[in-house]
Amino acid sequence: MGYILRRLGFYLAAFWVSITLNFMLPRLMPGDPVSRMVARLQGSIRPEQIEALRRSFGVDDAPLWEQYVRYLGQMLSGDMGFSISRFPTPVTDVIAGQVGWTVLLGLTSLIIAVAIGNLLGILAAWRRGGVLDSVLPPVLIFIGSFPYFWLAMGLLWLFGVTLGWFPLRHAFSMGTVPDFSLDFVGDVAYHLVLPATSIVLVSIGGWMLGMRNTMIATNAEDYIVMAEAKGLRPGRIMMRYAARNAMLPSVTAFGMSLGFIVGGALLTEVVFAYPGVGYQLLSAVQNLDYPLMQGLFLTITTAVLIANFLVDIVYVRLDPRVRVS
Amino acid sequence: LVGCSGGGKDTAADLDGTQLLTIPREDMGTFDRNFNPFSNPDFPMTQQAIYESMLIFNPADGTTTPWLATEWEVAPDGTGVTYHLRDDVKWSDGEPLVADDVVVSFDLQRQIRGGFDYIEKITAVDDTTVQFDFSEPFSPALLDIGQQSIAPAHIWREFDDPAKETNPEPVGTGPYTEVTNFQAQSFDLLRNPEYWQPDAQRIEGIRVLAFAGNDGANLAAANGDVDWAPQFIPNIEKAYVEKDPEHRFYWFPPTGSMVNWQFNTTKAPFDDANVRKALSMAVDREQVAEIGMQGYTKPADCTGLTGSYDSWRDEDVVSSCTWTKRDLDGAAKLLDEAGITLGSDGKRVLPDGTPFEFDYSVGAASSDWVSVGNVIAQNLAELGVTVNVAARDWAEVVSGYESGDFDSGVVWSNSAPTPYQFYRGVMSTETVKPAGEQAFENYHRFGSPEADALLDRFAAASDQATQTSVMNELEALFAAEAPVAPLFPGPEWGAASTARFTGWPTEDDPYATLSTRARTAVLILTTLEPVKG
Amino acid sequence: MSLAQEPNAMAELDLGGEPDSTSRRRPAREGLIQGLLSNKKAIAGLVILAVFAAIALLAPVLSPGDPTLIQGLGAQPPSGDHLLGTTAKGQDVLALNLWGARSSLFVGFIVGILATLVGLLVGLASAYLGRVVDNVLSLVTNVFLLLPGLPLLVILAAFLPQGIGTVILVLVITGWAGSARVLRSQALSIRGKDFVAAAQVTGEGSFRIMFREILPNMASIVMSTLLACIIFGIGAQAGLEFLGLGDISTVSWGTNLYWASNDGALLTGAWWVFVPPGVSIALVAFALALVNYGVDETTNPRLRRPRRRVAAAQPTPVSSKEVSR
Amino acid sequence: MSAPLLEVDDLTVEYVTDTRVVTAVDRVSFTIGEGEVFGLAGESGCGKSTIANAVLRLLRDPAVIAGGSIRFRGTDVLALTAQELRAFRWRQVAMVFQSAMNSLNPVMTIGDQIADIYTTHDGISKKEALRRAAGLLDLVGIPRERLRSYPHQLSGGMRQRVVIAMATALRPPLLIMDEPTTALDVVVQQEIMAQIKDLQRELGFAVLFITHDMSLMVELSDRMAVMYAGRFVETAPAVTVFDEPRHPYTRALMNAFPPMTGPRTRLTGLGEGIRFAHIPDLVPVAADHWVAPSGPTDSSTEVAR
Amino acid sequence: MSPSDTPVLSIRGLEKTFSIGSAFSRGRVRALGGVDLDIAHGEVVALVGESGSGKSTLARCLARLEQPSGGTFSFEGRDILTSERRGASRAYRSAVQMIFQDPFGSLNPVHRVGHFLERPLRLHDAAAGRSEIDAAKRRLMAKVDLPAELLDRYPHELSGGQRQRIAIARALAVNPRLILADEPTSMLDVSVRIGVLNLMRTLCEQQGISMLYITHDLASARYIADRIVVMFAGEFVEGGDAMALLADPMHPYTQLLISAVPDPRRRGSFDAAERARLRREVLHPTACRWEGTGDQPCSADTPVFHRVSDTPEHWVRCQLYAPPSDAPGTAIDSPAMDEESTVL
Ligand SMILES: Nc1ncnc2c1ncn2[C@@H]1O[C@H](COP(=O)(O)OP(=O)(O)OP(=O)(O)O)[C@@H](O)[C@H]1O
Ligand SMILES: Nc1ncnc2c1ncn2[C@@H]1O[C@H](COP(=O)(O)OP(=O)(O)OP(=O)(O)O)[C@@H](O)[C@H]1O
Ligand SMILES: [Mg+2]
Ligand SMILES: [Mg+2]
Repeated sequence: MGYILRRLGFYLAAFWVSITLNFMLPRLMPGDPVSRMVARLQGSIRPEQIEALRRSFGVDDAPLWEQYVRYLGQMLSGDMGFSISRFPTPVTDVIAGQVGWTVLLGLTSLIIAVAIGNLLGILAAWRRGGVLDSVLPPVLIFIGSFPYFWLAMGLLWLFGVTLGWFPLRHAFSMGTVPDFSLDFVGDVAYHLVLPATSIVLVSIGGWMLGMRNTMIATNAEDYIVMAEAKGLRPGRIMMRYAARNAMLPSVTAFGMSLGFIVGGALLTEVVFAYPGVGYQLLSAVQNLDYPLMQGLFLTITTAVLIANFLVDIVYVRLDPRVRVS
Repeated sequence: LVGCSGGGKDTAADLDGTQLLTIPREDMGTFDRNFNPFSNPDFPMTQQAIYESMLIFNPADGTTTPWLATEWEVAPDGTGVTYHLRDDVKWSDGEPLVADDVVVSFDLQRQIRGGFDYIEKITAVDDTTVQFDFSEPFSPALLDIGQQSIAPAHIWREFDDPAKETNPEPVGTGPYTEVTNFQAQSFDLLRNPEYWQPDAQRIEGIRVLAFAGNDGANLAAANGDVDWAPQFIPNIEKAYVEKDPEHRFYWFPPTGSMVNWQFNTTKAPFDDANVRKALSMAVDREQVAEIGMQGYTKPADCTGLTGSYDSWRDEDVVSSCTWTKRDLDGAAKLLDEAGITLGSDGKRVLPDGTPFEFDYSVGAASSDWVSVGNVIAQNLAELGVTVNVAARDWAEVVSGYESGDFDSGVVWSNSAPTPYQFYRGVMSTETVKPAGEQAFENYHRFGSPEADALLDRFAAASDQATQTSVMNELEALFAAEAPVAPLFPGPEWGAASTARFTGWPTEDDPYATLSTRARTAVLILTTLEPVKG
Repeated sequence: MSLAQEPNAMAELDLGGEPDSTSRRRPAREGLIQGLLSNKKAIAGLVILAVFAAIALLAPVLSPGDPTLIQGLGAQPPSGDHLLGTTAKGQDVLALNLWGARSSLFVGFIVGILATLVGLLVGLASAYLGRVVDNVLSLVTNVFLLLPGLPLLVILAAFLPQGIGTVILVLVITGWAGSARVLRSQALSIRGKDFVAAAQVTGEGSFRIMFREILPNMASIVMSTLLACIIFGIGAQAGLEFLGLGDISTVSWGTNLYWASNDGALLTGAWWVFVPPGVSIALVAFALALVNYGVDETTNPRLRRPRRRVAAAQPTPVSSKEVSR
Repeated sequence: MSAPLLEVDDLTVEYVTDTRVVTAVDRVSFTIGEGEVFGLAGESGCGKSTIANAVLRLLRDPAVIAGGSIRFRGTDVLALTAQELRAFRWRQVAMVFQSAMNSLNPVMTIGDQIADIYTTHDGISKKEALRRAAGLLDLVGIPRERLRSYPHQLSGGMRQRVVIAMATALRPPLLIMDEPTTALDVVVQQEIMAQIKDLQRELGFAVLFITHDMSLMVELSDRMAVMYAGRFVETAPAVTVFDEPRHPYTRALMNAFPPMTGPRTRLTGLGEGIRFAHIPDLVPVAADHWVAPSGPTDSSTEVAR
Repeated sequence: MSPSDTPVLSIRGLEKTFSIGSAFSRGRVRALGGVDLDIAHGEVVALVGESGSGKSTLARCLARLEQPSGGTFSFEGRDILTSERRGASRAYRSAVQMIFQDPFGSLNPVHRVGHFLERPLRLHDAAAGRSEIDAAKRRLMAKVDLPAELLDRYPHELSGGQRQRIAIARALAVNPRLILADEPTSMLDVSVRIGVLNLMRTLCEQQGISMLYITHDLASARYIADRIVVMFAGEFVEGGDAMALLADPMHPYTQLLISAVPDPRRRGSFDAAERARLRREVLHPTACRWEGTGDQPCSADTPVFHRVSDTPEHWVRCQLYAPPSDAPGTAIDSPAMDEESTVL
């Protein structure tokens, strides 16, 4: 319990640091969203409209600390204001509409990568020198060395455009109405294949290699030798004794990767025109949409912190050694 | 289920005449349901299919089409305009269009988006007549006012905070107002049951798709998943047309804003018109257009006017002017005269002995203009002048422009139905702010009292002849002063396929530009016909 | 590996196994270099790296003049004149990629070195000084680790003036925490060793203990952190530049990809513009990963490839009789 | 004397790596009778654990049994298939490892780890297995509720007792104990040894007992062997080794433990850097006392580099 | 009182409490519960006790590797904790040295042997030049019976015993007056243990160095030490002349310890029942140390030491030995102050 409380304290501190950072960052840069918009629309906003724009977006001239206090209040009450680039949609609406897709894409690919990667790692370490152990790691590392947007574009062109096996864009077919029918779920899964594969391909090597290396270390532990001496079946030794212990560092790494879920799919989302917050963050940044940017960053950070906290709780279940202390 | 529906890949059987016109929106990865015509930025098709204006000006051929208004009169002294509305127009909820709608729309526009500062008073004279009074003579107002979207007063008066209204179920006079099947990445607009030109609603409806960037939209276009491709497509012949030459075409009329190379005239030696001209002369505009802009536009001339203003262009000025044609020797001579001489290392030095080297500022996001900068830098290197292409974030670039803290840079010009706004933006002393003070136009800070007088005369002139002669004088003044170096008119991107819809505007039939965001798009929507069978 | 991967994900997972005690006893530095030179994977990696380093250094010789020079016809497929064809603008693709190696490798290595250095300083100070310093530094490190990297990267890149310095700064800011964590935990375990206490009893100062006693024992972990950070640096720079958030006036593999996509290379089938930068990035990252692999195998001989295929729970073979399975 | 329980004959174990071959155990022969405690002493790295693991064929990859034979009650252990070996392990020969800390799986409860033995070998239900596990804990005096504890929740001594209990789970005729108490406090160490003694009296198993603590070994074993660099240098009944060590290395070992009684006299250990090279085969010097020959002023010693 | 009578080291009520966990937790471990000890000039004091009783903690506090949380100690009459608040001075370092348990851990594997001798020589004898240092290094190697050519080796090229000798040489390099040896032989191979013990004994005798020898091996304590102090759970429970204490252990814990030492000479004397009784007595949670009955003066609040034999140094701290009026034992305040009190 003490451990969990301690972690909670840490996450609160981390949360405060990140919301403060979130506040400071946009205010450190030159230019304001209105100038940015003027530049972006190149001539279709008239100079005389600029003042009105400023007014309506509430570009703020109050002293920093005052803005900070107000900002803290707003963040705590969940009010993130209006998106500037999508005025007058509230930031919360913009995010709420998209975050689900990002989580779907990120979580699916993460889980697939972790599951397959770890399994391969376990098997490779268990049968040293086999195909899995000697051929697969370099191959996966090589694939993982490609910039993931590059790989995503390659997949899109190969399997989407050239071969036409998979849809080129979006999370589900145009014109379908989202519901929980089998058809729709199938459609969503079908659209998920390429984007998820591109992420899985890039990340699976790291998982496999990590698991393999930990597992090799674990295999040399006395308790594995003891389990063998006990005459247990190899399958049981591999899963219950070796993999169960070797998994622990992966769990921590999994927590860390949750951060990647939300932010990391950014380029994938852009390449596959997949809905999600990643792309929105990019466009918010391009439009200097502070409120949206802050909202997104805050959402992402909060999600990551909460997810990590959950991982910590799970970790406590998985590793009895941290329960006391 | 398998495959993406709604594109040009439909077999003949799918072309039953009810196919939806599929349009991409390349800069919105996802849609939020926001059909507020007064919000920034415009939501796709809001100003084109849902809300309409009193008249439509087509820059491609310079014609003006009466739309919600049938006719109008400009006050003889230029201090007002009166529009007469069509009496058969109904809002999509069945209410009739009245003059009060116009009054309320302008109130909202001025309150939310600003502008129209010259309007003093708007009066609904009767149900179909609305009168605008100005504080001073302002002839360009006619088209300016006429192109404002009109929203229904009976709806918008009810909203507590119109600025923050997302207007999810829009009520408009346009041809396609019924929003259906709204998803984060697509939505459909179906026919307005009350449309005033039912004959023109030949297509079933419009489907808008969201794309997180040009790449996705281009891919969709190349793949034939959309009917209309209004975004920038690199190497369009190969990337788009070649894949279905029978149906696909593009047309990039030079009707966008003029793209200028501006010099900070508060800094020496850019305060010298001859230096500006010399630099301009060193630029190979053909190459700029060919390489920087992929040949999608053509070089500018000394009037600085885009293709929208062809009817205003004074051919005398164009033919007598030299500084927009590449002439390295001429440029060298001008620089020598200005005391910027060639050093022994082949680089020019200013009279004070420092090397003539300066920045070309450009927003990094505008990759085409960065390329333009690269070509310019290459061109000027031949003259012994070093230009550094400083590609930075647009916000930073613009804030440098606004405060007058830059050497030179690429900039767009004001675009409006008449060249008045353009010349005002580059030459009027009213728009000049001292360096350090924030300017929203005329970043190069050039002002000429002569131009002021001409601009005033133009604003006050209500007859075409006077306007033309004043405009010719303004053009000559521009050619003489070279306040900025016009590079090329911005093309208005547009490409389309006749595979599923016919009746697109083309270079030969320029009844509208091929842009989805221009006012003229409604002309296309009411012209297109679905291909059947 | 690219932006996708958390920096150091690999290095972290590798910590699973304490390096074999027999190699621990060898002086870390000499053993490491010798080990690397006798490891096939590492040699392969070093050779690839050397080739790219040579390309970067010799770019002005191999392809004199400005690589961005527009040389006539655009979008030409590979030919005798232009071995890798030309871009849509008519620039020589080969020249662009040769010169691109300079910026990419420079940024990658500088980012790697700086991020490792910062991580090292923080890790050492945290581990050696302990108490308050450790608490504060650990908090900061963990916060930076948890902050979603890519979004932070995108936001920072947008907020700072564009340029190569910014790219480096931003990547260091987002990349140091991973190395700090790895290095801290390693430093912490070394700090607990008796020879540190012995040095204290001898009267050595803190600075000397940190850098002369602790640091040399971390050679291999510093090395793998460095390699992981370089991979991160190269990949993340490419990602940033691909998004147009880098310095697009430099010539690098990332900007080459940016321009390729901007000029519709894929759309027009100009694969020769798109492929070389991606493959170059992948090869360099792969080479670095191979060296890292070699470092792992050197410090932890268990990870080396066994001479024959062996299952973990297999009975000891008897040389006269054949191995029973 | 009845047929020996374990017969090891000319056992040679090599660690074959890419660069070199280390002969960790070199032509070693010994027997253990039923119920006998056989001690194996020697410096660190001389190959004690290698012998112990070889008997169960637990040695991992670079290790190869290069020669010799191991017979257990007549069965050739080296000829067993993996399948047969699994059945052989723990039922016939169980083992207690050097450090209990590491030989228990940290993420499984004690109960589950004991129950694993029963469910695998006896094929009984988990519930029944846990019931028997509780009985085992009684045997070593650990409260039954500890079945649900994880290893880290037990003290070092308790953990080692759990491991010993596990070793006796299937009542094997031979227990191998590889330094079962080195990591423990002297007091606890004695406790554990007493426990082992008690269990051995009760269950009658033979023990292969490995330690480098000569005093402990002499106190506990019936017969012992002293090992040096992969070879045996002396075997004899424990008392004999203690009273009249013959080999210089054995003598040095005996000298290394100051006595707890009697006057304080200066002892001399083995000189620093002295290595014995080329140890010949054992020759009998008395009944049941075998020694590797070496002169009084040992000519075969050399100073290590 | 002549200078030689002043104890080299004098510890009074030294305490150390560890807080475990991070900034957010409050867990505490009391490793040292207020101990008193004097070490005389040239004296070898052995500190024995079970694992985790706080032996290393005491040594580390004295070596200024840990900051004690209470109490004082003075070295050669100078109160160290008040005079050197922020870490140890160089002067203190050159007088008090420590030898660690694990010779593999205490020599940094990246340095050559010469480095370990050179650093203290440089740090503590700034004036010395290159050649002087080289000579000093050779002298040190000779002192610990090692050939000088080992100076160029790396630690991993040496055997355990050789390493520990290097560690001893390093400690000797500064000419210390007190050496804290924390289980210096427990990690060594049995065959070389005795050689290292002999070396330390000899050095102390020849150079008059005092030593605190920490071990859990009573036999080696008996072999090397003049005096033995028994530690239990952070407290000293018995102390006295080495031979006398081992011959006649008073405290149940000491008895338990002694009975636990395997000794082939006592083969067969192993009495499980007796051991179990002792153990119960010591470790039973309610068998509180020094829990006096109402009229007896020894309790946790006012612990008193009992002199229990003719030798003045042998004392014990246990309520079992509360002196009946006619018993030889007498209560004393503190064993360490005993000598002073006789002087007064
Ligand atoms: N995996 C291995 N590869 C190569 N050599 C090995 C390996 N394992 C052990 N050895 C060598 O085999 C020899 C015998 O090792 P073993 O573990 O049997 O010694 P030990 O007598 O049990 O020592 P200790 O008392 O330290 O436990 C040692 O010299 C060691 O270096
Ligand atoms: N840095 C530390 N943080 C927390 N607790 C500590 C620390 N160092 C020691 N302790 C605790 O203090 C107590 C005494 O430890 P110490 O190392 O002094 O015992 P010891 O007598 O030397 O034992 P051993 O014989 O095993 O070396 C133990 O309970 C230990 O867990
Ligand atoms: Mg062993
Ligand atoms: Mg200790």
